[in-house]
Amino acid sequence: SAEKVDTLGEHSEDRLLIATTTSLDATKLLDLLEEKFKEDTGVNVEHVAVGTGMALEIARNCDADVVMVHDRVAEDKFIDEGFGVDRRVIGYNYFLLVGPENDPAKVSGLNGTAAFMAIEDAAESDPSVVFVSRGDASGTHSREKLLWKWGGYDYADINVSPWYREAGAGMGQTLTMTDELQGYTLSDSASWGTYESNLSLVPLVENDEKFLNVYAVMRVNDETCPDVNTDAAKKWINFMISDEVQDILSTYGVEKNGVPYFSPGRGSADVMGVTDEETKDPVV
Amino acid sequence: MNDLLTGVQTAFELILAADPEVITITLTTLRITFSSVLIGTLISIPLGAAITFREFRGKKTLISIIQTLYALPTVIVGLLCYMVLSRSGPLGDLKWLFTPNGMIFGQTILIIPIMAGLTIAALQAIDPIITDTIRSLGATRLQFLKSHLREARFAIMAAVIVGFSRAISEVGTAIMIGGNIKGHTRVLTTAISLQTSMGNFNLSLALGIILLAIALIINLIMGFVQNR
Amino acid sequence: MNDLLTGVQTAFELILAADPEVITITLTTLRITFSSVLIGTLISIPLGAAITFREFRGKKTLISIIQTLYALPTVIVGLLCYMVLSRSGPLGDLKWLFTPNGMIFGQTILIIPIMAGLTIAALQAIDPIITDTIRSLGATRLQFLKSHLREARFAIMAAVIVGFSRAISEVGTAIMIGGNIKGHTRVLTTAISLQTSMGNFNLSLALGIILLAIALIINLIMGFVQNR
Amino acid sequence: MIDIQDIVKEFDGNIVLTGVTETIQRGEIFAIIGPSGQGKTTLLRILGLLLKPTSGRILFEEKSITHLSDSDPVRRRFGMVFQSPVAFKDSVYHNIALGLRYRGFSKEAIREKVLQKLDEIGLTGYENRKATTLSGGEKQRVSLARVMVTGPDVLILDEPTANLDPVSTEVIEDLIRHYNKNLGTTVILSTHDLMQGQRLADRVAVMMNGRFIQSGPIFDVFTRPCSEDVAKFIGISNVLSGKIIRKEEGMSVILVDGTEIHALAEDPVGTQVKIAIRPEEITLHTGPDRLSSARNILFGIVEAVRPFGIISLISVKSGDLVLSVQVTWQSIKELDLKPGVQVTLSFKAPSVHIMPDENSHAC
Amino acid sequence: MIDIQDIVKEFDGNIVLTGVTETIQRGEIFAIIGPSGQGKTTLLRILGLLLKPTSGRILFEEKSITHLSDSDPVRRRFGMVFQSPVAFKDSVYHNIALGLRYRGFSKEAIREKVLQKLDEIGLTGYENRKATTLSGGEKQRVSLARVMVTGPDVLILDEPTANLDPVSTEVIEDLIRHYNKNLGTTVILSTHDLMQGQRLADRVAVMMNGRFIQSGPIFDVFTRPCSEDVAKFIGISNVLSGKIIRKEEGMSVILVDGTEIHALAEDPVGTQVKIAIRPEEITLHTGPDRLSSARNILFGIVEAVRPFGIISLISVKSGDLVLSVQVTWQSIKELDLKPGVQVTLSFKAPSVHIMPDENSHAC
Ligand SMILES: Nc1ncnc2c1ncn2[C@@H]1O[C@H](COP(=O)(O)OP(=O)(O)OP(=O)(O)O)[C@@H](O)[C@H]1O
Ligand SMILES: Nc1ncnc2c1ncn2[C@@H]1O[C@H](COP(=O)(O)OP(=O)(O)OP(=O)(O)O)[C@@H](O)[C@H]1O
Ligand SMILES: [Mg+2]
Ligand SMILES: [Mg+2]
Repeated sequence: SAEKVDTLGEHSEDRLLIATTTSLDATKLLDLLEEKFKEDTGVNVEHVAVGTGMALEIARNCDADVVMVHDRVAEDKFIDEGFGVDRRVIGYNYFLLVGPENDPAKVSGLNGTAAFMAIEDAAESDPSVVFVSRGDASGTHSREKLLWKWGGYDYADINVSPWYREAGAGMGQTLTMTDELQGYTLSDSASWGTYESNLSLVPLVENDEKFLNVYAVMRVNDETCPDVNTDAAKKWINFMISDEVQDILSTYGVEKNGVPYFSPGRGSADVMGVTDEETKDPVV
Repeated sequence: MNDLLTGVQTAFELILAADPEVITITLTTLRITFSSVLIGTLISIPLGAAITFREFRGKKTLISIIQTLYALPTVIVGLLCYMVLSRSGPLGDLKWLFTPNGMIFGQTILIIPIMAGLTIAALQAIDPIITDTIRSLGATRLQFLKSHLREARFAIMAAVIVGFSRAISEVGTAIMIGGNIKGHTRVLTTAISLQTSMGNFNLSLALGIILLAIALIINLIMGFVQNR
Repeated sequence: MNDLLTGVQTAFELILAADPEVITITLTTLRITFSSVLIGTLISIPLGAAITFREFRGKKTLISIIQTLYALPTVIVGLLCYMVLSRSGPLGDLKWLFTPNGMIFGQTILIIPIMAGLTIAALQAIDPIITDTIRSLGATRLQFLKSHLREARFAIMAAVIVGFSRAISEVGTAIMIGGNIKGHTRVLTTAISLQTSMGNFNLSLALGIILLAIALIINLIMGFVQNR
Repeated sequence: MIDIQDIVKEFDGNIVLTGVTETIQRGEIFAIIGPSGQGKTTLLRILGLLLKPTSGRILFEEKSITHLSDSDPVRRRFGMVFQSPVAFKDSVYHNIALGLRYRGFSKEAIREKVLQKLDEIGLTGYENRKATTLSGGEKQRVSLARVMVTGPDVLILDEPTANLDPVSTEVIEDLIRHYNKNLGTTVILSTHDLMQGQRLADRVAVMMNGRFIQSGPIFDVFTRPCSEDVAKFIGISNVLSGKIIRKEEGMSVILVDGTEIHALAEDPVGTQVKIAIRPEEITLHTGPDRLSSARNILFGIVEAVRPFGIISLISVKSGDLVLSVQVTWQSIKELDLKPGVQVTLSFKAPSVHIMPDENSHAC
Repeated sequence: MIDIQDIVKEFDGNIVLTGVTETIQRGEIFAIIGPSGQGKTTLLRILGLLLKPTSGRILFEEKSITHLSDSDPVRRRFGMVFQSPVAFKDSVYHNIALGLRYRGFSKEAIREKVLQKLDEIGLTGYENRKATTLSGGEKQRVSLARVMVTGPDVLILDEPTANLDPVSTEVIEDLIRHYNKNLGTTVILSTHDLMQGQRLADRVAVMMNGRFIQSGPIFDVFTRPCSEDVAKFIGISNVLSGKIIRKEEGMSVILVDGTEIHALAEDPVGTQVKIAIRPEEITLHTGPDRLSSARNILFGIVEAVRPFGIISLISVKSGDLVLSVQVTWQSIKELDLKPGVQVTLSFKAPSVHIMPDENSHAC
């Protein structure tokens, strides 16, 4: 893809910039899709992979055309503020709770909420039980907070507990730290897939409905940001929910990971708790 | 430790295989770094000279401020440049955000304080009698500057090396302004960060070794030029 | 641009409100930075002096290598130290990973090349006649060193300032080894990165301003000491 | 050509020049002598347009040059050689070529001039040597060549031969004279070598306490010092106090410590004066009294012999008077001079220099 | 005390010292003179243990000190003052105290010694001045004080008074003599001031072409130069070639350019020799022939008068011979000397210094 280096360093006219979270980027799925999209439409797509908060902030400053994240709460706020429009759901997977092989909190086999309660419970008495949090307001962190809430805890209390470590870092860094500390952490499955081989941690709770992780795409509102490449953005959204991409999703990662990184969104609206339109209606 | 060995091995493999992605990244790195060092030098040296050779109120304070800016975190520079280059910022019309030009802009700003500061130190270290001699030989302003730079060439070269090192090794500005876009604004350091965050430590190390190899070559060339 | 103003405002609010988290972060930063600068100085200055005043084969190459290491990306240092300090690494028994001690270790290694390199430059800039005078006055090895450091005190101080700046402003090593653990290993730069990634740009700037304020105070103190 | 008007220079509250006034003529060689730390270098640096005086003015060809901008072309008409040799970290060639490069000479012209200058200063073949490894004298010659090669109208030299042996000194002095005679270069120099001042200069000024305490043609200054300080500084070591007691054959007779001395003084009888006699102007004899045309003949006894190499200083006591006399070592051997030997001293009336009694009056 | 054995020093293939051998006695003052760039400083730096010779040895009290480690205590018995003054970026006090601090003296002891030394060098009250802003001569005195205050056994001085006026020079020379006499300090100095060499030194060596071409008691060297080069260097400017044609009254008669000159030469008749006569040893008269005991009386015509201040050099042509004669300005005025005037020259036979014809033989 060396030809993409523009010697003048300027944007070429038809260029679509996506602000996305690192977990999506880590699978290299976007690289593949960008090339396909270029072939189909001639539009150069580039993405910047940053934290969810920063991705949305970049979009708020009109510096991106499309946003792809996995944090429903933040997304809704973004849309309510009038920055995001045409949200579509592209696929999903599950967060997983990983921890040390000896599993001192005995969470293996429990459901999502119960597992978190078990960790809290064990940690009160067993100093070897540690939970490491992303602590970076990412989609993963958001979900973790929700899980504590669903378990009946006040996050403010959890947050100051001695066994609770706020890493304030990306998923990879957090996993590394959890491994070193032999603690528990919540991970997105894509990052886990890329990191797994370096770690002694094992997945303890998987595919739990409470761990559902939905990836969405939306474009930046051209009314607030008149300069955005709306045409290409719409094309990209439609491309993402197209059969072509949805088919790719259903197999992408099998080679490397054994299972696909994502399940396609099409036809799974009910699993994901979204409307059917959001998974398949092209934007106009 | 094993990672280190495989890192070295991977580095050699990548170099020998002329991995196209690595080549692109390396070329982008060189282009951006050289540009920012060049522009940085063209700004810092006259700036440093002006501060050194002029007397004005607050000179010492200004030098202290410049030295303070050595400690400017790269992310902060990145953030400030981001704000300036953002479409909603004052220079948004340039459309430099997430482009190599933007990165050159940011890195230039990043290295100016330390290059100017070290230039001031280099020029201040020149024996005043040399300055007197140059003045009394009737040098024009430009000749005055050239003769001083020549006399302090080792220290000036060192300032350039420090600027170059800072530019090539920093990641905060590059990622904030460049966005680490593959094939476009991905440079060695942002690639290293990415590989590290993906747990590919030996690939990170391999890229790190390539970066250091570049720095070593530049240093040896500079050393060679100095000794002539 | 607005962010900049609110950043400044936020910085003042944080400082005035004596926000406990900010205080903890700042104290951790100071503790780690000062420790690494102190240890770095104690290593770099004798090292730089030994290289300057001894004649040996490969001296020029060694200096080139030291200069090359200025370009060592902080993430790479972080990665290498991580490998060393990791449970499976050679110094795993120290249990320094994700602790301030580990960060001091990493930052010390990070700043040694540039501090040693600038020390060498500072000492080499001393007029040889000064060295001759010191030798012929019968200085012991330690007195020899002390007199040279005193004579080059401005440049040595500058080396320390550069080391300090590099330590306080770097983030790659801090995050790799420290892990940015809240209340434990979170320092200003890692907090800035975190806030940036969370999109809290004005909070980032506020922390950046606090960091620069610290650097300014240190610089003014050093400048004051220099002028005495 | 150069008018120095009441120049005062202060460094951090320390007044170094207290008010220097003098006019230097086009084409003259003007030497400044004076004890160490009295402001010679400071004045030369002001004349060389490198330092601004605290007050006072310098006029050059009737125009003030006290506050000249750094890029004023008048600068190029001045050349200054500093007290300590200056070597750029470069080849000797580059060191000498620098001023020519500034003036935009062609490569060939520079080459020719530099090589010729190297020859003149006796350093042919040194062009590729690193200037910083030169010996003290070599560096000083290179410093001189660097300035001379630009052919300035005004050449300012601060101790130009302090690091040079007598032979090299002669070469440099000849060069200076050559520039002065043939190119009309005005030369202002400071020197600690009084002989050099006398050899080279048309006029000399004595700097003491931050001003020119005396200035004039060299003959005047060296024969008629205006105060005891000047007299001592220029090596007239026999300075004595006395009073004119009468006039005789157009001469004054001065009573000094009980001895009558004849001198050519204009002052009226009764005036208190200081007199000075150079040790080398006193002739010393031994053995039987010898006839001499000298007006002053004293008898005395050798008190001490201070052998100073070829020339020795001998202290002779005559009555209450103690005089220093300069003799060669041959004389010491031939006359077998040692403490206790009886000797005759003679000196002519014109050898007795008269100075006012109080320093302040004349100087 | 110090044995210099065949010292050779090479810088990048450039041989600077070609083999210096000499023994310096405890308590003597040994002066090195010689043209610029001949290796004086290089030798002194080797003696000062700052430079290793390429070959050869230095023995100090019978022990080799050629390859001394930097921390050897013997170093502290040597003190060296460099040709260019050295000022640390510190107060004058600190500059002078440095060597004492190295030696661990108490604060009070240091204070006392430093203040005393400041007084001796005439810089009382300068202790808090920044040494780098001192005048050239002040810096040189501080450099001297810094070394002298440590009381070394061997004091090595490279042009110690090059930047000093005559009065300060005398102060420093007195100090050097004082150390030498009262503390038994061995002093090795280089100087461009031949008079200083003669005033201070017991023995002198002439360095030329990287070795001591002649050395010995000052009287010997200054009266019997071993070659024309040495003769010229020490200021004997009348160097002439001749041949001993006969012996007469125990003296040799030498034919020089058709003129017969009487001299005290031991060499046999027929020897080709060089002779040298100091300009100051020739007496000049005008008017009617005067009686003189001098063996050599020549008649001639003044060719040129070169006024060198108090002393002038006059060229006189006598037959084919041209001689330089030194006269005072008084004589010039009194005798009205100018080109064309007929004069008589006289000089004694012992004033004619005989040197072998070929440099290589004696030197
Ligand atoms: N920058 C300065 N700051 C303070 N004092 C100074 C400065 N420069 C010179 N002086 C002082 O001014 C006085 C005159 O110095 P200057 O160099 O003019 O003397 P000088 O007559 O040239 O002496 P020398 O014969 O020793 O060279 C000295 O006492 C010196 O210490
Ligand atoms: N480091 C060096 N590298 C090369 N040549 C040198 C070095 N040091 C001295 N020389 C040369 O060696 C010769 C002797 O130098 P040295 O300083 O001993 O002379 P000197 O007799 O002291 O002269 P001066 O009277 O001018 O001080 C000079 O020609 C000088 O250029
Ligand atoms: Mg001076
Ligand atoms: Mg010398």
